[in-house]
Amino acid sequence: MYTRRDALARSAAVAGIMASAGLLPTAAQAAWNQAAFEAKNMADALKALGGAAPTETKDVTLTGPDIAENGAVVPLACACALPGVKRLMLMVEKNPNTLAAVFDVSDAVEPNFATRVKMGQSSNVFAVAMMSDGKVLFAQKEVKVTLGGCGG
Amino acid sequence: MADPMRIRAQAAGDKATVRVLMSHEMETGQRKDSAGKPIPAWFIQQVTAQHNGKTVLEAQWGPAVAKNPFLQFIVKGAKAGDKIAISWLDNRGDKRTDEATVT
Amino acid sequence: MMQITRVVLAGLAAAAVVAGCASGGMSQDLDAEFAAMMKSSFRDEGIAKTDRLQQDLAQAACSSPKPPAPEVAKRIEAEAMATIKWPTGGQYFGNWAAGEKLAQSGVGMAWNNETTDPSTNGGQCYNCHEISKQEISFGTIGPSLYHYGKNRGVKDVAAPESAPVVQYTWSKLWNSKAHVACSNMPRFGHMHLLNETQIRDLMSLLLDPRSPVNQ
Amino acid sequence: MKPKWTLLAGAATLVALPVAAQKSSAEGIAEYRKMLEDGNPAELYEVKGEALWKQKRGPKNVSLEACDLGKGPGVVKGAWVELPRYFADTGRVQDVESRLVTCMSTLQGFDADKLAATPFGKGEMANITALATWISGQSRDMPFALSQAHPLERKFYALGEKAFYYRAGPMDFSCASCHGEEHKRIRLQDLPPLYKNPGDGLGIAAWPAYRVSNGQMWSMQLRLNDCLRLQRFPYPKFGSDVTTALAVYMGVNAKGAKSIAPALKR
Repeated sequence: MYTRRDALARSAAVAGIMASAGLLPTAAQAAWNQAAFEAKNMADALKALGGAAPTETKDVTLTGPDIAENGAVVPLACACALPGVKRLMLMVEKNPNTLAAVFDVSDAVEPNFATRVKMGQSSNVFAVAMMSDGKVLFAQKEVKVTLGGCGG
Repeated sequence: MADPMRIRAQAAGDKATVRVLMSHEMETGQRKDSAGKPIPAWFIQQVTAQHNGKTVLEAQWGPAVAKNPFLQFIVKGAKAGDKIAISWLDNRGDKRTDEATVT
Repeated sequence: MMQITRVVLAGLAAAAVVAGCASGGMSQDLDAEFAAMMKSSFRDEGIAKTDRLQQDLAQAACSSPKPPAPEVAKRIEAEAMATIKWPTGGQYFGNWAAGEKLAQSGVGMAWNNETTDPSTNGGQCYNCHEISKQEISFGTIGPSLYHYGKNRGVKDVAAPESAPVVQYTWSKLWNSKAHVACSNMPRFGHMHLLNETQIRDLMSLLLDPRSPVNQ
Repeated sequence: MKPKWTLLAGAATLVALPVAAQKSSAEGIAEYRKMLEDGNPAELYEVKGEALWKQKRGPKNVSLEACDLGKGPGVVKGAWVELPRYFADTGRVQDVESRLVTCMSTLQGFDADKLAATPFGKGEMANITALATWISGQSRDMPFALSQAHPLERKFYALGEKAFYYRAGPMDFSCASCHGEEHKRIRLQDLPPLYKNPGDGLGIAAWPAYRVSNGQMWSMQLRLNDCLRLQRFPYPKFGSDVTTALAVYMGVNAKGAKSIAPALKR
C-alpha cells in the first residue's frame, strides 16, 4: 500500500530527476492557449482552439451536481463514448471566461476526466469533445449555485 | 517551494484510476483584497501525467479550476508497481512534480 | 453608540437569580468562575468590544436551557413592547425589492465589519426563514414566511382591516422579545441593527400583495 | 484499499435521473457532498502536518515526536478523540492546539505567546493547523471518549455548558440559538444539535475540516472563533478557556460519536 510518507520522500527526488530529463512542462513548450482561456463564450473558445461549430450529443457525458452547496468548488466530469477523441474540455457559460480546462487525450488514457471548477453563479456547464475527424460534440447541464452559511 | 501533491493510483483490471490533489491557490485575478487592490492571477496552466516515464496526458487549465485542484483520470494498461508522475506549471513559472506507485 | 439601557451585571450571579436558577454556594462559585473566564477569554477586536458580553435582562434570563419563570417572561415582553418605536409619520411600507436584498444579506456587526451603521447591515432573514419560493437556500430556525401576507388575508396594506397584522409585524421586527421573551430573532430596531427605512422595506417584502412572498 | 469510483458511480445515477428538478434541495446537496467525498484537500494538510511533526524545527531544532498529547510522549493515535483533557505538567485543561503550543514552546523553543498571537492561516499558526489536521486524522473512525475524571475536566464541562447558552451581543445570540434544537439549518446547512450527542461525524467529530467556500483548512479553534464572530461576540483569544470549555462540553456530549476528521465542509 502506498503511504503518504512514501509520497513525501519521493517527491523531492523525483522532481530533480524529471527536471534534468527535461520532462517538466516548461515555458518553451507552453501550449497554454491564452486566447481560448480569455474567450467569453463557447464559440469563441472553440475558435481559438481551432474547433468547428459544436453539435449536442448523447455520446458526450457531463457529470456534475444539480445543486452546488458552494460555487467555489463544483465537481465536474467529462467523458466521451465514441472512438477518436482528441480533446475533452469543460466550460462554464456564465463565468467571466468560459473555458475552464482542456484535456488532451492520448491512446494511453481513457477519454474520461474529473476535476472541480469555480462557478460565480448558477449556469449551464458544458463538456465538449474535439474528435479526430474535426467534429466538435458537446453535452450540457445546469448547475444551481446556492448561497450558504450565515453570509456574514 | 510548492507543497507536495497527493497522488493515489489504483489498478483495477487492465487500467488504473489516478486521483491527484495539488496544493495551489488558483487565484483568478478577479478578486480584490481587503484594501480594494486587485489580487493578481496565480494558477496552474499546464498539467502533465506520465506512466513509467511516458507522457499519457497533457492538460491546460484556466483560473476557473478550483483552489487546491483535484484531477482524476484513467490510465490504460497500468498495473500495480508502475509509476505515475504528475507535473504542473503555473503562470508564474513555478512547477512541481510528484510520483506515486500504482497499487 | 448604543442608547440601550443595559442591566450591567457585576458578577453574573444576578443572571442566575433572574433565570430562576438555584443559587446555592456551588452555583455561585461557578457563576463567579464563569464571569472570570469570560473576562479573560475575550478581547476587543474592531467594532466588537468586550462590553458586548454584558447582558441585559432578556439576555440573562434566556441564557439557560430552562425558560425563565412566567413572571420574568411577562416582564421582558412588557418592557420590550414599551421600547417599540412606531414608524415616523405612520409610514409602515417601503420597497419589497430592497427588502428582498436585505433578507438575502447576512452582513453586519461582526468584528470584521467597519462600522455599526445599520445602513450597511443585512437582515439575515433567509439564514433562518423560508421567504420567497425563488430562493431555495433558506434556513429553518424560524418559521416559513412564504405567503406571510396572503395567509393573513392582507389584500391591501393600507386597508383598516390590515392594521393589526401590520402593527404586529412592525413590532416583531423592531423588538421580537415583545412577543416571545426568549425569541431567537434579533431585535432589529431596538438594537440598531436595521434603520426605519430598512424595516419598511422588509415590511413590504412580507406584506405587499405584489411581493414575491405573496405570489 | 479498494477504489471507490464515487464520481463514476455518480455518473450512472445522474444519467438515470434526467428530471433533475424533481430532486429536493436536500437530495441535491447530499449528492454534491458525495461527489466531493473522494479527494478531500484536507489530505494535503495531513501530509504537511505529519512532516512538521517529525521535522527538527524551532530554536532548539528538535521534532515534536516527544510531545505528549495525553496518551504519553509521541502517542498520536487516539489522542484526538480524548481532547481536550487535563495535563498535569501545565495544570490546565488543553485542546489539541493549545497543547501543540505547549509542546512547540517546551520542546522546540518557540515563544508560546507569539505562537498564540499569530493570525489563523499565517506562519506558525498555519503549521499548528496542519499538525492538528494530521493528529485528528490519526483518530479517524474512533469514538469520542473525553475524560471527566479530573475535577478541572468536570468544571470545564460546567463552564462550557454555561458558555453554550450565554446570550449576548447586539443580536442576542448564543451557541444554542443555532445548535440548541434538532433538525434545524442555516440556509441549506444542517446544524448539529450540540447540547447532546449529534451523531457520528457531526459537530466536534467533523473538525478540523477543509472549507470549500474559502479553500481554507479550519481547526476547531478557528471553527469556534468564526461561530463567535457570527454571534457578534468580541474576539476569543486563541486557546482561551472559553474555547476549551466549549470543546469539552461538545466533546463530552459527543461521547461515542465516531470522528471523521479531517472532514470536508461547505
